[in-house]
Amino acid sequence: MMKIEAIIRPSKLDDVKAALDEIGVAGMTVMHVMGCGKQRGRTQYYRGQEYTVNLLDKVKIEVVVPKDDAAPIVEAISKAASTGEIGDGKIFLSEVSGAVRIRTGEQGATALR
Amino acid sequence: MMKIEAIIRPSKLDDVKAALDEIGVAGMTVMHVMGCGKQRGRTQYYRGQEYTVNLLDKVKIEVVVPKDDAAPIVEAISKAASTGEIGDGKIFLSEVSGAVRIRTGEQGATALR
Amino acid sequence: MMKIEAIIRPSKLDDVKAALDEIGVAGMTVMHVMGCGKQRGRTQYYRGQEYTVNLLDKVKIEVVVPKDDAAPIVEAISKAASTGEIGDGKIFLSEVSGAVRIRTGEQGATALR
Amino acid sequence: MDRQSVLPFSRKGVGAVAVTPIATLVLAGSASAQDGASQISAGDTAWVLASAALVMLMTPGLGLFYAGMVRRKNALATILQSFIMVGVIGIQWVVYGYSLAFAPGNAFIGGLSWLGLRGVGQEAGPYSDTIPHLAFMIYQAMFAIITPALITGAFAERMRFKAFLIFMLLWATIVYDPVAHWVWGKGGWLGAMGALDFAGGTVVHICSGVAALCCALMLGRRHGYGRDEMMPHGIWMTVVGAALLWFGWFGFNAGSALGANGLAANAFVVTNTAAASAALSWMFFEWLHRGKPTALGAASGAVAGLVAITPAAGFVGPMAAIAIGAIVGVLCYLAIMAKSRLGYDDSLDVFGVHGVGGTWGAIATGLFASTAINSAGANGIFFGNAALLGKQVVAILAVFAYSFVVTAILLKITGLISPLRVTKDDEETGLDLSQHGEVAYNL
Amino acid sequence: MDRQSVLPFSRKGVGAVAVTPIATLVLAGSASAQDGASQISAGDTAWVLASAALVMLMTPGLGLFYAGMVRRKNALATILQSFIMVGVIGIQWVVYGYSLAFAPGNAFIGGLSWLGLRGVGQEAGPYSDTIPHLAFMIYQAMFAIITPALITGAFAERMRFKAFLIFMLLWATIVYDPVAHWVWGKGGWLGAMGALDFAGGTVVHICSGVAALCCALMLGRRHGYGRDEMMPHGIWMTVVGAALLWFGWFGFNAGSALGANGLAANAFVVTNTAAASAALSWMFFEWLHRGKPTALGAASGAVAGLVAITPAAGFVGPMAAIAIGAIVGVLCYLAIMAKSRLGYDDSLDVFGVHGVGGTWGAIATGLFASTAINSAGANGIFFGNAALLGKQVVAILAVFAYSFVVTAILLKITGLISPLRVTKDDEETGLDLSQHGEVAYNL
Amino acid sequence: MDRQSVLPFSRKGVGAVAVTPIATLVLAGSASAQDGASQISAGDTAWVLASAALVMLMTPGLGLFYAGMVRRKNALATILQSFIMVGVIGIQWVVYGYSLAFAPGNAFIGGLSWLGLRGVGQEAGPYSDTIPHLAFMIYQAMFAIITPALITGAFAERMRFKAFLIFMLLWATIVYDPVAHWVWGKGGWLGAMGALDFAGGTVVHICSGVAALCCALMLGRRHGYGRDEMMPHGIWMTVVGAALLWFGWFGFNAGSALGANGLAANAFVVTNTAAASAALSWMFFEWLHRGKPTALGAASGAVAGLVAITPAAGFVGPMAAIAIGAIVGVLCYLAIMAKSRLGYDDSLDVFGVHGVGGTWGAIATGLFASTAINSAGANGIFFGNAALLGKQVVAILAVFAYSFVVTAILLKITGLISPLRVTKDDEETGLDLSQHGEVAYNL
Ligand SMILES: Nc1ncnc2c1ncn2[C@@H]1O[C@H](COP(=O)(O)OP(=O)(O)O)[C@@H](O)[C@H]1O
Ligand SMILES: Nc1ncnc2c1ncn2[C@@H]1O[C@H](COP(=O)(O)OP(=O)(O)O)[C@@H](O)[C@H]1O
Ligand SMILES: Nc1ncnc2c1ncn2[C@@H]1O[C@H](COP(=O)(O)OP(=O)(O)O)[C@@H](O)[C@H]1O
Repeated sequence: MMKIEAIIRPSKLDDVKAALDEIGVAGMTVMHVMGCGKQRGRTQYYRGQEYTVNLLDKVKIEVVVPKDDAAPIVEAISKAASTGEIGDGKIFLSEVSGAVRIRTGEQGATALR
Repeated sequence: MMKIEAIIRPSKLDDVKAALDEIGVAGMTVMHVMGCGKQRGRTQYYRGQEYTVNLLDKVKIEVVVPKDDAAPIVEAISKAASTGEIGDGKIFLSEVSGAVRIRTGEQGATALR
Repeated sequence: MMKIEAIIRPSKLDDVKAALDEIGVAGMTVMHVMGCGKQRGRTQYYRGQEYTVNLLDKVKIEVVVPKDDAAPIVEAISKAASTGEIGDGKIFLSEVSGAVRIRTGEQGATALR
Repeated sequence: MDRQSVLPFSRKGVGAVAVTPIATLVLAGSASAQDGASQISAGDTAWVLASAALVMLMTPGLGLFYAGMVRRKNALATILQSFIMVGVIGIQWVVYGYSLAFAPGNAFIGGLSWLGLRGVGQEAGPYSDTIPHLAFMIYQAMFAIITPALITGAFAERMRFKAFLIFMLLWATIVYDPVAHWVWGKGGWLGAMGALDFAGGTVVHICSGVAALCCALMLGRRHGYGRDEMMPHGIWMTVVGAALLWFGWFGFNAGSALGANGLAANAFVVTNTAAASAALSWMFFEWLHRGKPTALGAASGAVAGLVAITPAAGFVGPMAAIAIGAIVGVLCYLAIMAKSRLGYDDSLDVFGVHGVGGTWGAIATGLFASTAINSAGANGIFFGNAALLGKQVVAILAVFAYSFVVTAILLKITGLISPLRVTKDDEETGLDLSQHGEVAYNL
Repeated sequence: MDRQSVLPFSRKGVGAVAVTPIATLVLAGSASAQDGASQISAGDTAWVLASAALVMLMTPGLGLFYAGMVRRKNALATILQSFIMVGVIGIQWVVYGYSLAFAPGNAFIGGLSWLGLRGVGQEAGPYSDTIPHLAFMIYQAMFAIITPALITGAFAERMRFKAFLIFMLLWATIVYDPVAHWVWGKGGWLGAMGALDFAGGTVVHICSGVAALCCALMLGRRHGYGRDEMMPHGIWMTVVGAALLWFGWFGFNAGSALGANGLAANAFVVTNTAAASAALSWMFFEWLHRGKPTALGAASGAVAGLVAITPAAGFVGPMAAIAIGAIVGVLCYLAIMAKSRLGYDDSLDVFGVHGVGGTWGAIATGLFASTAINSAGANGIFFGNAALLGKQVVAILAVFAYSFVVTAILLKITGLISPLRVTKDDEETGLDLSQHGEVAYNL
Repeated sequence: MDRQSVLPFSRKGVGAVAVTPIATLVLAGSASAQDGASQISAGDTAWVLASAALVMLMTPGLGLFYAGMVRRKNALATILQSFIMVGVIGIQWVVYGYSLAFAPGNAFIGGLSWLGLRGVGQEAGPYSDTIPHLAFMIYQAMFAIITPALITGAFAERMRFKAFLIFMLLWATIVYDPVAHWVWGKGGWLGAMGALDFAGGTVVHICSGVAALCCALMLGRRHGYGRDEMMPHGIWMTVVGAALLWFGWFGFNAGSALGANGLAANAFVVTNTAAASAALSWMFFEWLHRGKPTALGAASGAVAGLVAITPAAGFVGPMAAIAIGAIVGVLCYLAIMAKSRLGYDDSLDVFGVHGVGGTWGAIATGLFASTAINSAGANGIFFGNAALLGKQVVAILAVFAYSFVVTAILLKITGLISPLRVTKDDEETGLDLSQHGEVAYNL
């Protein structure tokens, strides 16, 4: 199994979810994160003091899927999350060696269905 | 070493922590996440508009443990987090190749003790 | 590629970011987490009831880097995040098998640059 | 004619009103005397209207005070339980509640002669010569509104909204309205007996506090009570709520003088003093007991002080207020400590603060009252008159008994119409989503 | 001389003022009569000043009400759009707005004789014999402030701050000031015709509601409207905002009696009653329609009720208020349902609540008004006088047409100076960061 | 006798009070004249009581204003530091503070004759003929409460709670009470000299602003100051706090007329005008300087405007208020810019806003004051009288010197009893957890 971690713009979450839905990925876990990278932060001002906050609001999506499903899913996320502007984000892939569905105790890829 | 990631119901956090405590797992990292899967979201209403929010509040627990300890821990979490209803969550296992305790610089499994 | 996950004190975030900057790590993803471990929680009081909350505010930093860069980065984080007191946190290392830059579609280590 | 030509509105004879059928209905509450307005004091009216506005603000203020103490998933439902009381009792009161409580009746209940505010008009009424009867009515409405809202803290985080609405309407009608009549209505037996309650120690606080205890016992504990950590989700909000309560309480107590005069000033001063004193005494006592002075303690203490001074505000002086406040801060803290021993789940300590604080306030009135403050009042024990304390105790016991028993009955009746509690699953999800399909925060 | 020796300040003849050039300027607004102060009523003045403070609080209260309904990234910008109106119009009004609206003029606009408050002093003015002219002026200022602030809900989350400021200044000057004159100014044509608007149903609510509709249509929808979930980021805040609005509205309506008297008490009572009634009717109607009673519904209903009773508050009784409130709760709910069909993006439903609610209130005044409540008013249809309703309809139509057309023109003009909307990117980032370089929360 | 029979309470001869020993104690503050109540004006009393309530609300409002600017981990502690002042000084004032400040004494301090409010009763006192002495006392109490609360912004996020309490009690007693006497007490030397301070520019703002500077210097900077980003955790809260301050400030300034009259109306108007003007000037100046108009700037500007108009409110007209506000917005902004150069850590800019703003206000009074506004005042330079400005400068210098030096001494003394600052570890953890064992948010 593979874990796909996608860090995307918050405004793209709805689009990415819709894209995943379309290709039949029903389960995922989402969290608010802050990212820094090439994208420049917005400057903030507090009583005339400047702060350039380069931690920007991002959303991270984690999906664990059978190994073979990973490629099209990465594709789909990539397409849905892209604006072409700096700051679109990254997708990371890593191996997952086990999965359990707590409710049923099912293990492995069946736990993901 | 293995990393155990468990996505559970927020209301089960206290139970899971107690269960982990009991089998001697002292360290863990916890975060608020939102999950979507088979569990249906609650419908929300704003001035008569319906929104079915299918991102539900969940809690993710991450524990890194020596490889051999993983199985009983998964077991314990699984038991403590289960209600038998859809939405109980998932546990994922993956390999961790290194660990450092920042305070002491200890490395590997000793960093976890 | 390696993923470096560092769980640190919130008050050390600025220092760690500065340290990473210095050694040329530009991209990272940061999130608020709660940690429990050896560090004792502060007791809280609500109308005379005592609660010892052992989930403490921590910050988790995730950086994905080419394998060879990992060691000095771990070093740098470790140094910047350390106070010598219990609760400094942990750094975990794991393998990442793929990376995509959403904006450009670049893959692998080039996606990280 | 525009507004300007209306003002200063000269009250000429009204002339023949064309009475269509609906007119009879909508004019209820307005018709009577246009004359006699001359004795209305603009100053007194200004103060009572301002006070009514202040007391109105207390109910949403209470909503914040309570909402800060519940878990995030119930925050909105908790505010709403207070907010909606302004709606429900706001209507109940003008339709029949005011009549039941204040219209001419017998010793136990008012009459129906003021149904729909018939005869309650812009001229002065029987309860004050210097303010419009409508002003007195709406000022009293705000008391009728906050009293049931106070109870909501007892069953926070678990009551079904439908059952809540039914119960509150019944309770306001069958508990509050009669008890208000006993104490403040013309001919009410407790008032006639000589029990003193300046601004609602028995009527508002004991009455709601005891009902809260009954609710806590009958609804049972929240799931996970004693096991899960049920920590307040936003104490800052509780402190702000306490501040709004304090602010509004000047209207509650000083407005009860029904005029802008020396007595109002006295009530204002002792209100502030008792709140200050109790905020400190609770905070310091907790500091001694637990080693930390808390903001929640200071806020809770302030409210306890405000509760305790309520019945006494028009009868005692500022030094007595310090004593009353200092004692109530410790008393309520101890009462809440005792609760956790006894094991019932009065979630936000309504009995511990309003029941206990109100009782102490009523007793303290019997101790510290002085005719030097209010010649139309009475002396307490410290001024050589033991009789008053006896009357105060009778009033306390009567309200305890009546409120507890009738609340229990009304809960039973409500339970026949709708389950009182939400399902366990809904409770775990939180009332915001399960009862209202909303959340307080989308951060 | 210190403050104490000043008080009670005896008004001796002022004597020769050394008139340096700057003195002429800074004394504008103060110079005139020192005598004649004797007829000022302290009670009436106390009430009007208190009311002015209450109405001032409504504008930041509105800011909270609105901010709770937007997404987190626009929360601060939304509050600021209300808050800054107190600044912008606070100055505009004393410099020339008050003069345009209330100084002697013709049927359509006031004059320039009170520019810079020249001649508006501590003595009574032409609009009231019992309060200082300055008190009347500042009370009216608060109405002039909140009216444009109401509009901001229509273009929430997308208007450029610079364009917003320009537009608002134009709008206050060219829409609000004349319309206020029509209805309330001496000689204003709607007032002279006999249309009744006690506290601003047409002037404040219809006028702003219609302008809001125009803004929503001309600025277009938010990006992602209909596709993204644009959920309120903090309904608790909206409820608190509604509570502050309710509280302040006592000043808005009961203060419009310009005195502390029976009429003020009546306005106070019907204000509370209509708000209560509409909070319930909206909530129950949504409960029927969607299966859940919501806090947002109760809060929205309360505001709708307050809007509807505004024009009627000094002319109708409490039972009429129940009807007015009950109807407006349903009407506004339906209007908002219709909006989602029609597809324009009046983000926070300013037209649905203030336009529709204000229109209903103006009509209801033509139905329920009675000279038994206010002998200087008029009877409505239910009291046998059909003529009033006709006048009300004329007033409604006039304000609809004028506000819509002129708002459109002013938006066009503003658009020539600055783009009305922020860029798409800035909209996605949120106004807080893009317009103001700040965020509401750093949690 | 119940409340109803009490009202309208007829003041018959009080008769023999049975004087038990405790009676002597608790009656302090009530005993004296029951007669002479006839000259009390209900209208004036209504306004002063309402104003006292408004000023009370300012202190928790200030708590919100400040709390929004600190980091989340200190939010609750920051609110509490304001809130608890209502408790601490609320008691200090009635026990001895009022006597020290206002009882008959010498040029520098009042006497002890009103200890425990002995002789301060429901009848009029020496400071006003038309309101109860108790009303004047409690109105002044609210000023005594907010003044030390203002200082808390200087040492936010680092002072030990115990040391804070000790210091504040000392400061109120040894700095505030005498300075209030100098300016407002009968015979106070600054008042006698003819320095004008209508509502507390020197007494409240300069006095607290200078003390704040001293605290910032003596406590030293927060750990990480200049290195860590110490961003406000909730600017929305700061804006709401500013709105509550603005609202309450109507009581602060217009209430200082001690009656509901033309002077009160003037003070009300200039208060609103100066706040509006300064909100705009700060915002526009920051917009020019940094390229963004901020909500924090508008809110800070409003407060600066309110500060500056405070001493002048009863002596200047609305056009002067525009100037005073416009200038103070820029002045304070520049002062804060300078601070970051100078490197001391006045965390929430108390000196920059209250010290600088109050000083400008006192000077501006010497420029713009006119006897045409207040015949019992004096003319400023623009009206041909240079003498006033000299007196204002003397008052400013005296309060600067006294407050700075004595604050320094009191901090030293406090430091002997308890360390002034929390430990570095506790500071990093945050005051909420380390000092109070609580957190503001459990989201
Ligand atoms: N090496 C990295 N490890 C982890 N997260 C990263 C890394 N580089 C970038 N990110 C995440 O991806 C986000 C987007 O990266 P950025 O460099 O700004 O734009 P882009 O991906 O378009 O080049 C960042 O905000 C951060 O959250
Ligand atoms: N493929 C997946 N990858 C990552 N997280 C998942 C995945 N499937 C489910 N989850 C997480 O598990 C939670 C529970 O899943 P759900 O399907 O609702 O119930 P159950 O696990 O009982 O079948 C989801 O809310 C989501 O957070
Ligand atoms: N086994 C573990 N798995 C995941 N996270 C852990 C583990 N042990 C500790 N942590 C994280 O590291 C933080 C610090 O650990 P702690 O034991 O308190 O101090 P130290 O690392 O200095 O020994 C914890 O709060 C928790 O977030």
